[in-house]
Amino acid sequence: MSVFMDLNLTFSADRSNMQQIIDTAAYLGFSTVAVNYTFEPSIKKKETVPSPKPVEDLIDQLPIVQGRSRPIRVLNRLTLVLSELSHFRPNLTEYANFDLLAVQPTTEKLFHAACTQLEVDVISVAMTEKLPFFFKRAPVNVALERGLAFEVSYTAAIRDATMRRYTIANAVSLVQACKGKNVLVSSAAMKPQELRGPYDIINLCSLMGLSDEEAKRSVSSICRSLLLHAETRKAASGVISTKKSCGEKPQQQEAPISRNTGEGDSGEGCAPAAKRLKSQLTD
Amino acid sequence: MVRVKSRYLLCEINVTDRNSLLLLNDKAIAAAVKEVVARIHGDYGAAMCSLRFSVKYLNTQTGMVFLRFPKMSYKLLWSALPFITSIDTRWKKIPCFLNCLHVGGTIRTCQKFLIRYNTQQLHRMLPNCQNEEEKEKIRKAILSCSIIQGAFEDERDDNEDEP
Amino acid sequence: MNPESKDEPVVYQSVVLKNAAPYQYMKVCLVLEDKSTKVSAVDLKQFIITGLKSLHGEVGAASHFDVLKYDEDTLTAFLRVSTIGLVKLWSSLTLLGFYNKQSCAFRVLQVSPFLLSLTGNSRELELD
Amino acid sequence: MTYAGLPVVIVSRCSGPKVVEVKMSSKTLLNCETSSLRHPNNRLSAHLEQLPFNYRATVLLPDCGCAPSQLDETLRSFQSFYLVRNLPLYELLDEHLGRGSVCGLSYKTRIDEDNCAFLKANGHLCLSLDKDSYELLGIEGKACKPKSSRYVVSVDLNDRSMAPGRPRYQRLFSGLTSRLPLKMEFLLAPASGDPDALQPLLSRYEWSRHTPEVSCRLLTHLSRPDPLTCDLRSYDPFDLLEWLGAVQADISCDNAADSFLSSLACPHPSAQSSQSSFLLEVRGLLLPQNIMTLVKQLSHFLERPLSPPWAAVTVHGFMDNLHVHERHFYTLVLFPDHAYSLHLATPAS
Repeated sequence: MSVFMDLNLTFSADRSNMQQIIDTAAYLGFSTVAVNYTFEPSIKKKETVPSPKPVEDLIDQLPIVQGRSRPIRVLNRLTLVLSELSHFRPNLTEYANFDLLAVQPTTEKLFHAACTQLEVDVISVAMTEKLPFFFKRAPVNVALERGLAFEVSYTAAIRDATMRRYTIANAVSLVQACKGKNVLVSSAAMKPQELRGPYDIINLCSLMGLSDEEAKRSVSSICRSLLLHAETRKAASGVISTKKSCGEKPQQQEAPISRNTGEGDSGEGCAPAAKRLKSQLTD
Repeated sequence: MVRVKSRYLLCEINVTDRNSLLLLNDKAIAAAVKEVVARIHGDYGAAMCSLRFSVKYLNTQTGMVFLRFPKMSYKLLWSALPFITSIDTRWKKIPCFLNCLHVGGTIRTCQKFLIRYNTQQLHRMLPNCQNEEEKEKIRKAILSCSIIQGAFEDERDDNEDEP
Repeated sequence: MNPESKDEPVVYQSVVLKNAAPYQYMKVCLVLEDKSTKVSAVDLKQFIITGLKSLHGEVGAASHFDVLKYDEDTLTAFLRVSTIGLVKLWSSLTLLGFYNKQSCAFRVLQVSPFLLSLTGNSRELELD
Repeated sequence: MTYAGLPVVIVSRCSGPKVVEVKMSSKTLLNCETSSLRHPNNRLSAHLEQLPFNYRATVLLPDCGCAPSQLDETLRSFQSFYLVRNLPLYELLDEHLGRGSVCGLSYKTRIDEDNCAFLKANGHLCLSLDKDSYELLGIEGKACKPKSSRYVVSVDLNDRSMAPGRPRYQRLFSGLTSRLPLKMEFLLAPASGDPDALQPLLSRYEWSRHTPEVSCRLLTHLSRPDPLTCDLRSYDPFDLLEWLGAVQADISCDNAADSFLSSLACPHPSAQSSQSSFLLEVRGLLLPQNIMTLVKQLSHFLERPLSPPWAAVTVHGFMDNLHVHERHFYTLVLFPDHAYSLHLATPAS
């Protein structure tokens, strides 16, 4: 098992709120978090893809992870809410600014496409409504083979009783479809009070039908393999990796996936990452 | 295709006035089950009850009902059924309770059980008959038991509605 | 102890009890948006019961748990629950989001089948 | 029998320990052992050795007529320990260090998430690594659990093949210097009590020295299990441990059975203690030999007049301790006749 991560903290422009959320995440023992920007592309309105704020602009100071002596790692993530397949433009350079790319399909067709074709890392499942489609085994299996993860976020379940029913029901059917593999559990929290500790989440997962081991993985190793997946996706199927010139001082979000201790191993390139991802997923 | 496992509960709806059974329909029963599960097992129960639960068959003459539950949570959902005290229909509230007679893995095993059960009931009625005409009716009914299958949907049906 | 052992103190006896723990103990802390809110021990227990009832219904509300100790200043409590009721209680605590319309969270600090474990947590050792 | 109604009871007389376990999905494990300090085959020290790094020890003296100043002194005599920052692990391979004179464990590392390291007093260096680090290190180890992605690498530094210059030593050394240059904060204590053993290390790294903290609490009006009417060893071990936990956490056991908040009660039969009781506590890096000293002093103390009818020592191991794979503690109940009962607990997370 590796460190705990919460790969979905809702972005808010309110600096003090963002600081509080990240402080709470560090206090709860999360070693890595991702700030999530949600974007709903449409043809009519020419909106631009948001660009991620560098960590310095987001918060004043990186808190120390509780019980450890290292600061929390903050990443960026983009979630595209898709209602049309054409809205996803695979070659958009803006996508590359993010450490993680997620889609939230709204129809069965899009879900199928997301599982089988789209170059993304995470397929986010809506938790605030009754699912308009079933999870079919076939596309889900393809997604598992491609190393994608399905995301369940629990904040909606804390906010409201109806949502709680949808969240549990959707999560249970998702877990059944993918047999507990590659389920990512994240918060989608907008307030510090909406965050929950990793062990609380692991216990909660037992209501969704995940075993203890699968539940632990859903907040740790799966997150880690996802970050590796994202890295290899950007690096053209893991064959070619591009590195930024060393002129810039190494920033938080560019740091390669650090082995747990996060010390002294920054010399690792991306090449073995592809290999490791596979072994992680099959173990 | 992998089959999603279900459990079928064969329940008997017990009422004081048998005529009120005729007022029942699938929807009313499904609503009553959902309501009681939400009361007894809360949001978790309600969520489990929103997955693959349905009223598969209802006989308003005999008050027999088939409920389908997902296999993973049927025990939880079943445990709430004894707390049903009435079913709301559009016209009136029918006081009743559910008595579970059989739990099966497929509709067919439940159907077989039901036929056997009904035959038993007819056999029990036979000695109580007042005249020859009634006896003849029941004998006919017993003989016809083995072939009344049209009332049930084909078993394969539940393989196809996999989510 | 066997009666003979009184005369014979050198009896050797070893017993292993597996999974026999009758209770689980939790150390939890309630975090409220408004830090000045007062919550009494009775309020706390009522609040937890509401959470159990909403997530696990009447069955959940009927499951027994004890508030062994509660500190009103830090809103920290020691709870005791039967081993089979742990998942229900814990998940209800996790999903409790509002206390009297203000957002809140239960931080589960430690869970153990032994109350003694809750009194000595080496992760609390601070030497800096 | 003693623990009637509970899964296993094995009684064997004066022979070696024999334990039969019931197969269940194993999680909580409580091992209860009754014997005497005078018993030639008692396994007390063996059990204490199993928990090489302890974080806290408490001594409960119920109904104690005299102040336990002698025990207080014993606790204050425990050796101090050192926190060394950013210690590269290869330093521990040093001939003068990791050969049994020093022991310790990594600090602020969590066994379920991070790489952890332990240096035992017998010269064994153990590393608990995640899969990536394990593969990078390239030293053979074994998986924690079947199918687990964590690995344990254990090397005996006293072994001849680990002498500097030998191939195995070289492999480990180059692994820890180039492929997996782990640096950790380390809690270290001289295993033999000789503080000079650490000197070579302290001269090169940032460090701080710490002495174990000792405190004493006076408890009055304690309701406690009453051993006059009934032998203490006949109580259900879980009840007894629960009561000890309640005393330590300052939780009241005087509740009515129908009380709304809590129905916790002292194990029956019980009595109000007539005299004051003491709870001594020490926190720091405690080694098995410290605990053994404490136990010896305590058994002397119990022989004196006005001493308590029994005493309970509870020792908490470091939670992220490799050898117990989960958090772990034990409680030793000691009687004036040198009989003891030991409860070893291994709860699952």
